[in-house]
Amino acid sequence: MQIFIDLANWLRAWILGMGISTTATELILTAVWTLVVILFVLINLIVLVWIERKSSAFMQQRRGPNRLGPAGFLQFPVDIVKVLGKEDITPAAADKFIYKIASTCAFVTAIVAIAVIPFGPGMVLENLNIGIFYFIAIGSTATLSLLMAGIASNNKYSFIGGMRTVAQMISYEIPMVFSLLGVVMLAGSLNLTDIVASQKNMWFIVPQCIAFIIYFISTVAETNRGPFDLAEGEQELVAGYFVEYGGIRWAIFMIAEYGNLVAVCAIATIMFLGGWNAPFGLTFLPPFLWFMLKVYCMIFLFMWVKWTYPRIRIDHLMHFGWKFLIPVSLANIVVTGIGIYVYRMITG
Amino acid sequence: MDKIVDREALVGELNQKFGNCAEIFEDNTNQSIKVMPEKLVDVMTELRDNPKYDFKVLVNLNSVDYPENFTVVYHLNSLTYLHKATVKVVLDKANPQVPSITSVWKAANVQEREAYDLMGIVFTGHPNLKRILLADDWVGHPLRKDYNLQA
Amino acid sequence: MFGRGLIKGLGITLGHLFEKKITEQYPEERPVLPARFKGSFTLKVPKCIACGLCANTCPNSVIKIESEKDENNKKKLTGYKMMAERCLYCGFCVEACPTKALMWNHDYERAKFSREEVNLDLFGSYVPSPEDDQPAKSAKEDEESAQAS
Amino acid sequence: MLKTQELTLNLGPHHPSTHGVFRCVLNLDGEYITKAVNHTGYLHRGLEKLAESRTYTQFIPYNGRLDYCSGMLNELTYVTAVEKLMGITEEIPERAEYIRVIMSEVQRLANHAIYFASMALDTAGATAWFYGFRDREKCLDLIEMASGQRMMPNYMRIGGVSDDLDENWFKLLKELVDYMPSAVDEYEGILTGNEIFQARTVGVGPVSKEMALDYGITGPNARASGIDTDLRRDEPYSVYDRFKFNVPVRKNGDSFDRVMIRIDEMRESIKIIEQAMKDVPEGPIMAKVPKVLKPPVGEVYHRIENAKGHLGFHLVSDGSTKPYRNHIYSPCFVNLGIFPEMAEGLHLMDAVVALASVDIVLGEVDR
Repeated sequence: MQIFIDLANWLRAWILGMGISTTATELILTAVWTLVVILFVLINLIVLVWIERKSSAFMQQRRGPNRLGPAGFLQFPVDIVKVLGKEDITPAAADKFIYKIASTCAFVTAIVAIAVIPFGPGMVLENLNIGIFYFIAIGSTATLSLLMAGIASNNKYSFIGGMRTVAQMISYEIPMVFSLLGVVMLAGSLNLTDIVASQKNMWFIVPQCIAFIIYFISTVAETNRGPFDLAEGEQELVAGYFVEYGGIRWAIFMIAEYGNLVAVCAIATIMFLGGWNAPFGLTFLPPFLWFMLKVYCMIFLFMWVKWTYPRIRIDHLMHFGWKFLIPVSLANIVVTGIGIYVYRMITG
Repeated sequence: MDKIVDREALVGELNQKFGNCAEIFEDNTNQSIKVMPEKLVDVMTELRDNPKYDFKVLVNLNSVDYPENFTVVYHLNSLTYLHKATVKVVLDKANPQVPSITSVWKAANVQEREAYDLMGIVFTGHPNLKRILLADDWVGHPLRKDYNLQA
Repeated sequence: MFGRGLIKGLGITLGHLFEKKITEQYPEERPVLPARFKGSFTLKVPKCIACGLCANTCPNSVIKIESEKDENNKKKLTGYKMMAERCLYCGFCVEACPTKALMWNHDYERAKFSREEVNLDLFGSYVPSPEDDQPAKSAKEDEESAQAS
Repeated sequence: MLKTQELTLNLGPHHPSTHGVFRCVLNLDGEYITKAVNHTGYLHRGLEKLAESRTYTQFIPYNGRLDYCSGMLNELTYVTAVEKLMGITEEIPERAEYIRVIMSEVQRLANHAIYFASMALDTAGATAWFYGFRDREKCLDLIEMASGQRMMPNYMRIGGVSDDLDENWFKLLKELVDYMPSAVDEYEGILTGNEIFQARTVGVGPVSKEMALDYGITGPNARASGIDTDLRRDEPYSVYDRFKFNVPVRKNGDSFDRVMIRIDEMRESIKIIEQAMKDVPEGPIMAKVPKVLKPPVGEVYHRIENAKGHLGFHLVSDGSTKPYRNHIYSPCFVNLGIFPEMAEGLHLMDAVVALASVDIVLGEVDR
């Protein structure tokens, strides 16, 4: 299904036909596509939140949202309308400027990471040569916005939450990057489209299954989801870094969290699950849908883990990250390197 | 029904050890002994540590505002012999003071604070004798019979 | 082996994912209440002999009874108010009632916007119904025994 | 050299994991607690003073407000205390005694289910929380059927119980008893068998045997520390001496043992109910007690094995219809006394777990 590509070509031809220069056309097109991607992420959120609520409810033998729309599908949009109507409270002792921009920063980093993700062949906003590198770099800045929120709130609970976030996210970034490195070595490229293309015959989850598990664990920690949601720490820190936030600012944090979730799941799909490649030659579904299906399977895995496990303790978390995940991911890189060398020797 | 410690022997031994400090207290439970407040800590330590009695547990600490006196009641229980004893300390109505037994059982800590809070009995030597249930600026001790109920 | 408990937990949650849900769709689905359920009170005014046992037995003095004596020197109920805001719902009043005039009903939706609205005026809100009009058979004996005690 | 400073954190009174309105002032060094100070009393309703102006019977419904997770057990404590004071313990009809035992064990199941649930929630296992509450609801349904209310049943009476139970009720009880073991297995599967949960609780907030005796810890918490005590076995009240059950005892006294003791106790409670429901005799459910209770002058201290520890009532009677003094020995209040020492040196996350594992209910702490 090349409908998106066709649509882009048609749009380009139409704008060019109006007598606008090629550069300007490309600019307009990029703006349009950016908007489309943002909209896509936001619409995705509706599905995502719905799945989260429904799956958690079903696991807990509840019904979940069921009032608005079919099977409660419209609960999230209505909730957003509700939080928009709430009073925007800024604590008197807060660092007002940082307090206000923190939630926006979190949102921006979550959205910007989507830019390099190819949703299908050619369906990418910016086909960067260093796509995966860009994703990692953007992902790291998410830490900052959470720290900003934690410290600017001027609340002891959010302060502790902010500090925890930094410790946790910095520690888990390293195994995450290392686990992706194995795939990059196999594919021989940092470009996400190339990586997907090189998985035509075999998904990288097969040779890199350890890396996949490491990636999964460290991204759970990166996105602050259970059982690694120490930064929120519902039980001891009340809500962690966003304890003082309310109304739409709080909702933006939530949206950012889900946006991050989409981004890391998309990356997992691209790096390990063969991107838009159909498994076993089942090509009756268009590549785009295969891609989304895999992403949602990943997201369900995240949710399943979150709603089953209790929260891990912070010192265990750090020990696990530094003493287990990083050595294992390093070993994985070494083994991958040796494997590639041996493979080349055999195949000549 | 309840196993009760041999009171005569207990009182005799206590009196021998610490000088005239305990006597049998007659009530319907038949398990009470009355102890002089001055010797309370010694008696309690003895009751806890003497292997013959082995009262390892302070079961309950209560204070009662009788018309003629305040009585602090300590219920003791032994886990090995499963026998019981009640130690009563009778206090002056005007100046209810009794030595704290926090040094013997830490369980007494919160219960003595409660008795101080609600009944106004001063436990001398208590590490932190403050109100525990009522607000710090509360006036009076509500469980006393002369406490004015109407606000 | 480390991790067995983790996998077992995942299995349990996945098992419940496809199970029948146990929550009730409350406003549409009404709960099935047991017969002894303590919801609110009903007073069958004709049966009431204004003996005051319910008011006496109440731990929190919730019940206020007003009565007057008629020509036969028999007490007649003229008002029955319940300060339901401080009611414990212990049911001692219903147990004490000698003529079974005071009964529990299954009206559990008692949330109101202000304290005063919670209070019940059982005499004023009484709706006559035909079976109430026959006074209980042993009402007289009960009354006597009540007065004796 | 960086200058560091201790952080004072007010945990509560409205904090999600203080189980009510308990407040604890913590001094934090980083996230490790250097000092903890308890502040209680936010839910103080003066029940002991209230009791002095109520008759003996009128105080029964207030017991449900003490520890609102185990109303039946509180009522049983109170009515047995009054019966002991009046000397009518022997006169209670057999059937009433059996019903009392069944009721208190059903209530214990409900209480331990809610304990498990809140323990799960305090380690952020929200799903296990729902499973605990699901089973608690089943227990409470039975209590509601018998008494008309779920949490404040007002079912026990001085001299018996208020209402009789019919065949249908026992049929439902059988269903519950058949179902509960699988639910307890599920608890073990989802939470206590989970490695993350074990890592969170093993070795957290250990209470040694000596410390537990010193602090007067009772009930399941004492048994977790290795003190072999259970009033149901040691000083059998009601008809507990007729049933065979084990008293689970563990050694370490850490949070994990405190959870596991409850899980083991649930299995024992099921055993007791199974034995009791088999031979419930027919007969009256109330002893012949006068309408107006006037116990003789004197006093009594009676305690039973409540779900949280030994709940005791010290009743002083002056021969009138109202108690002269009604002192409630509350297990939660005394068990909570150990928290400052327990919390010292713990991580903030562990302190929450340790507090949850002690099983406090603020209604009973503050009375």
